[in-house]
Amino acid sequence: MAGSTHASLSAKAPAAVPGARKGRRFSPWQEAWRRFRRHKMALFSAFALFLVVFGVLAGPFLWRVPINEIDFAAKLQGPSWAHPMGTDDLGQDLLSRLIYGGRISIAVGVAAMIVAIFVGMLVGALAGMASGGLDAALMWLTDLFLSLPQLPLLLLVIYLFREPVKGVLGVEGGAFILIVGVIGATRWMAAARLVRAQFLSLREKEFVEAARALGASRMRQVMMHILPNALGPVIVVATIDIAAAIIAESTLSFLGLGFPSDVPTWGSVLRDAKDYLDIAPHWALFPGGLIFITVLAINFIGDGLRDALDPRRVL
Amino acid sequence: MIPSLLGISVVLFTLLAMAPGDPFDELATNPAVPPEVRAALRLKFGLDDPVWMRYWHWLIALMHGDWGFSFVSRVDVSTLIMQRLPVTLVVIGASQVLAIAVALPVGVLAATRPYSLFDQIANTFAFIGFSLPTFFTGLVLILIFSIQLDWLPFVYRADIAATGWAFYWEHFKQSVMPVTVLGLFQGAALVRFVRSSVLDVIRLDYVTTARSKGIGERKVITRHVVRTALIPVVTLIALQMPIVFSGAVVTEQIFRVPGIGSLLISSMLANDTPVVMGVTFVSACLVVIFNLIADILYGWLDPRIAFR
Amino acid sequence: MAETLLDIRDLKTWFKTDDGMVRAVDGVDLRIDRGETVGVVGESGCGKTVTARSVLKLIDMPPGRFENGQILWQGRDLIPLPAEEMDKIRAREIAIIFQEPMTSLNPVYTVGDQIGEVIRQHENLSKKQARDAAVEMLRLVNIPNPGKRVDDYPHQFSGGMRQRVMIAMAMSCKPKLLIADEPTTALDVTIQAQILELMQEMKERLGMSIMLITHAMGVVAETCQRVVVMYAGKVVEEASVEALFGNPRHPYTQGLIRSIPRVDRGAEQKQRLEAIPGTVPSLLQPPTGCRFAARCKYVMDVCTQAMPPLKEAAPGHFVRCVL
Amino acid sequence: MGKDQLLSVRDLRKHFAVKGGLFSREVERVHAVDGVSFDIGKGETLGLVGESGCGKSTTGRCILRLIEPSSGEVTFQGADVMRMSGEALRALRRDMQIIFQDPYASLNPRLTVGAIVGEALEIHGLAKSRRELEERVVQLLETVGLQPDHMRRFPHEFSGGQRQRIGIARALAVEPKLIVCDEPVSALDVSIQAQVINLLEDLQEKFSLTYLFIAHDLSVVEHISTRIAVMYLGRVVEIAPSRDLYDTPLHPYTEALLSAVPIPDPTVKRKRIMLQGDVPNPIHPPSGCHFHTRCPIARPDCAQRDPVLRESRPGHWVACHYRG
Repeated sequence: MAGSTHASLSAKAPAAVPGARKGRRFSPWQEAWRRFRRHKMALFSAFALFLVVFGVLAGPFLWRVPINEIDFAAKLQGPSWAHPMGTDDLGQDLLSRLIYGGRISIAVGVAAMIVAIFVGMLVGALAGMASGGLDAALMWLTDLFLSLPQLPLLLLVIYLFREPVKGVLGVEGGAFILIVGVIGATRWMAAARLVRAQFLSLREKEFVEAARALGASRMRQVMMHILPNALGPVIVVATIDIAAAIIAESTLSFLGLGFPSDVPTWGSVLRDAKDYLDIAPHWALFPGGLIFITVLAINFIGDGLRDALDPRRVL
Repeated sequence: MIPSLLGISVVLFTLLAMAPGDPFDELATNPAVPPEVRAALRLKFGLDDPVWMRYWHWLIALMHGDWGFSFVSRVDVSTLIMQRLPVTLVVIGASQVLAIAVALPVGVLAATRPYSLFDQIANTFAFIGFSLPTFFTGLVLILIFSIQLDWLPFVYRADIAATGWAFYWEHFKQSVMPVTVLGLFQGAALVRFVRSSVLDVIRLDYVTTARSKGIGERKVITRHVVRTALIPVVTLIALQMPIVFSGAVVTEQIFRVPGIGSLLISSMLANDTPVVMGVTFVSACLVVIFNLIADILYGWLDPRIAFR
Repeated sequence: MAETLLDIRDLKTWFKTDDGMVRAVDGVDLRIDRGETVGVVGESGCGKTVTARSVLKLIDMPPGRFENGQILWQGRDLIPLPAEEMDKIRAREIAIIFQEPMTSLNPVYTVGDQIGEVIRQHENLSKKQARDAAVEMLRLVNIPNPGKRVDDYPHQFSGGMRQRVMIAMAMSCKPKLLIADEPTTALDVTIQAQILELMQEMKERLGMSIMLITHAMGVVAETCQRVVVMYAGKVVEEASVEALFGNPRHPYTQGLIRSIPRVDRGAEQKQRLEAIPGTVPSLLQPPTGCRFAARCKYVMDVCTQAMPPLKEAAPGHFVRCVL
Repeated sequence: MGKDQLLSVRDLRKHFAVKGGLFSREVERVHAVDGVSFDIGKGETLGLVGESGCGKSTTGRCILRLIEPSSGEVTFQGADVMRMSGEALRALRRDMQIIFQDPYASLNPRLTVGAIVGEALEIHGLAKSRRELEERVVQLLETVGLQPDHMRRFPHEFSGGQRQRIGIARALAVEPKLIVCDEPVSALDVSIQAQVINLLEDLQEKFSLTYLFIAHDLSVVEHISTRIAVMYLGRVVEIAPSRDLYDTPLHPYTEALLSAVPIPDPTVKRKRIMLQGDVPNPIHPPSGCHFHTRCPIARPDCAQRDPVLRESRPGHWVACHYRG
């Protein structure tokens, strides 16, 4: 975490005189990488996250035990060479189930983030460029969504729409689309507010005014001058959104309202395990630990990116 | 506040109206309900009216506290919710108090000594705290304190057969884990926010002015830094209320706390639509009320607001 | 000779940054006598503000630190002084006002509260008495209707009025020295004139000294008796105001005076401005020789080899130049 | 003003709505520019001075249509600027340019200096090839005293003075006739100020530019301008050739402003006219002459009658009932 407030602290110190780093040239992105590298936890987390993602992607090719091979003889076993993460009450291999579940969790996290950021940027950019009525209406909508209790609403939507969507898109695909859509739809507000605030401040900046004075079209102003400068904080929010979406998906699965019960996700494995805490704690600790490590790593990376891209904001 | 509540009601009603099937499916599949009664019900609830009429009637009913009838428990939804609500409010309230009690001093202390060992430890724990999903923390606490150590009960019981001090002691014991799980999760996020808010304020010119007055560092921090730094913190606490409710649903489910969160889950699993709608609406109302309280607090903390 | 109030000797205030040590103040000597107004001039980043804040130890440490030197206040060194002792000096002996009147007052307290806070800290007064004293101070700095305005919040005042409030606050314990850190830079020229006049009036009434930090040569010429010119963390010239403007000896001072357009010169005297080429050197790795060498038109080999000492070129006129 | 006139502004007004309350209704109006008229001749520099909030920057931006004025006429080379749209407005952008105050906010931090200076060439299709564009950018950089290899660098690698040069190069790229200089040296250190002022003077001579030079610093404006217009609370109170304005200021506000400018020479002693109070709020400007609340020579009827700008001496215009 060292580094999370460097910018704010040195602000009081006299600004280093330009030309101090003569000879070394940095583009803004190189500068960002230089700052990111200083955040040791973020760097370490990036490595940890890489391991987890690589594990769930390559896992099925390396660990070929089927996820639903029932073996009552080996039920509720702790970690061993045959089952590195032990087995569940049906004797199914937890490692392969968690590899499979990790794919789903991370895919949901990334997909839901994309939905949320896409909607958020769209709403935010529209509100930020249009002033007056449209802006006020969009912001009212954003505030409305912000005051909705997310989980009850998530649960409500899934409760109401699970069956019909399943009919159209199939069991697993339907659940995936529904969960991603719903998580995305309840998480776009932060991005929208952020993008709007960025747009509002950037469009008054003198360099945008200069572009206008040069005759740049509105599209060019947005694409060349406003958007690239608004992107840094959005990337930070996007990263942290992945973590939040993974938690949201796991929560749904844990409550039994996510993916169908025969699909192992990290949350649903944990749900199955919670009644066996006393005799098979490993069953709960492995999925829980994986969620924790993944989310923690993403949050640390987000913090590192914040230092790198958005030095002034801290939360 | 009124527009937000109306907006929420529109969202909920839209969801309900878009949902396939009919809220009376449950009655329809119940052979005990004769067709003519069902038709009478349809007429009574105006299910054949245009959408906006149905919304209007639904809204009027909602405002009169007529939230329908639970198919499962066979009682009014409002009665059911009122039974469960106090427990939830106590758990949420206690966990918020815990979160603030932990986050304020830790955040302020960390910000006044940036990069010190304390700051780094506090920061690491804050990250761990809000990266741990509540359902996992809950299970781990049960594993340690109920199963391994056997100190605390892991099932919350509403009917404690004890009186006097013992009654309160039992209540305290069974509340410890749910409140801790929820409070620490909130507190972790809050620590980071308090820290950054204090760091923002501590750099401002008027803090230097305060130092130049010779009033001592303690007074500078408490009078001039914390007071202003609290203003955005109040907003954040209000904005986080929806997340707190989400956390409460999970926590209640894990520890089997008989609050509205577990009511929501059990009604969903039992397809008890009126209760589901009622609970969702109540939690939305609570969030709006908390936002209103935050706005009032904000105006009180920041004299600049009153003159806008 | 008048009694010396403040005597700064070879002060070095450095800041640790990600890129290395910034030598913001790098060996400054400065003296202020009772009753005089000393101007400290220089461009942004020359260390004048850091010097001013060092006197009251208002530098955040870390990242800043006193690398060397003494700050003698009436003979007592302030640098090793514990915080509680320092607090007795602040406001009561040495007060300070800042550049930005808009941000120097706490927005959540009334101006009466903020003035009263200083008074109550240093004098044993009740809340009521402190409030009355605050009203009196506001009246002293010519704020209309002080009895009513004492309960107003800073955002209800204009920039010039806020600077008056700051002055009222600084004056409330009748300090011996007022450090004014660019007190009029953020203000309009007509308001600047009002504030400078008010400071002059306060000075005469309380018999205090003023250390005026500014980048505006005009302000110095009109208000100060003695001037210290700083460049890149060092004092380059020190003289009475008449000597400095009449016979500037350091090439930097000369350039500074000649680069300002003069509104009082007629068309016949109007000429091209004499710009100083180049930019200020980095304070991360300052050049070994004279810090102005790279921009100086009289530069010689010796200039780049060693830092010239501050020597007395004429009685009371010190200059850091080999010429 | 004769046939050499380049720009003429007549009764320009800009009111900003202050929004508040439910559904952000307009609750109040800021009269930022409240009826401004002046002319600029070819090749001259008109200085526009006044204290903060007097509307001088808004006036500059309204002329460029960076801010849409509420009413008034702006004529540039005989064409009505207010009615321009589409292609005509684009063409106007080649003739009128602007230089900004803040050298840190006026350059896009994500673009290289080459891209910043070359943007205008790209927008207006002024370079046929990548090579030609680069050559032109190099030429522009050299014109403002920068090195060709600076074009691959990013703004954060430059000092304030150098950034201001980049901003000037960007404005010069379209070969404009008029440049609005909005406080171009206020944010710079004194020694750097002189560099930029000298550069602006050189460029004016080299490219026969016309400047509208907006600043609050009277000495700078007096130095660079041929004529000066003094603004107070959204109105022009006096226009005169710059020496004339200094030697014989007519409006009491100009007089006070001039006497408040500190002179960097301790031997010069002057009588200072001290204005009382602060500039009134432009939401509720005083009736009649806006200056009457602070004017040392105000009489009762100043609060009733609006003074008009009239020519008191050849070329010297003043808006005061009792002076000139």
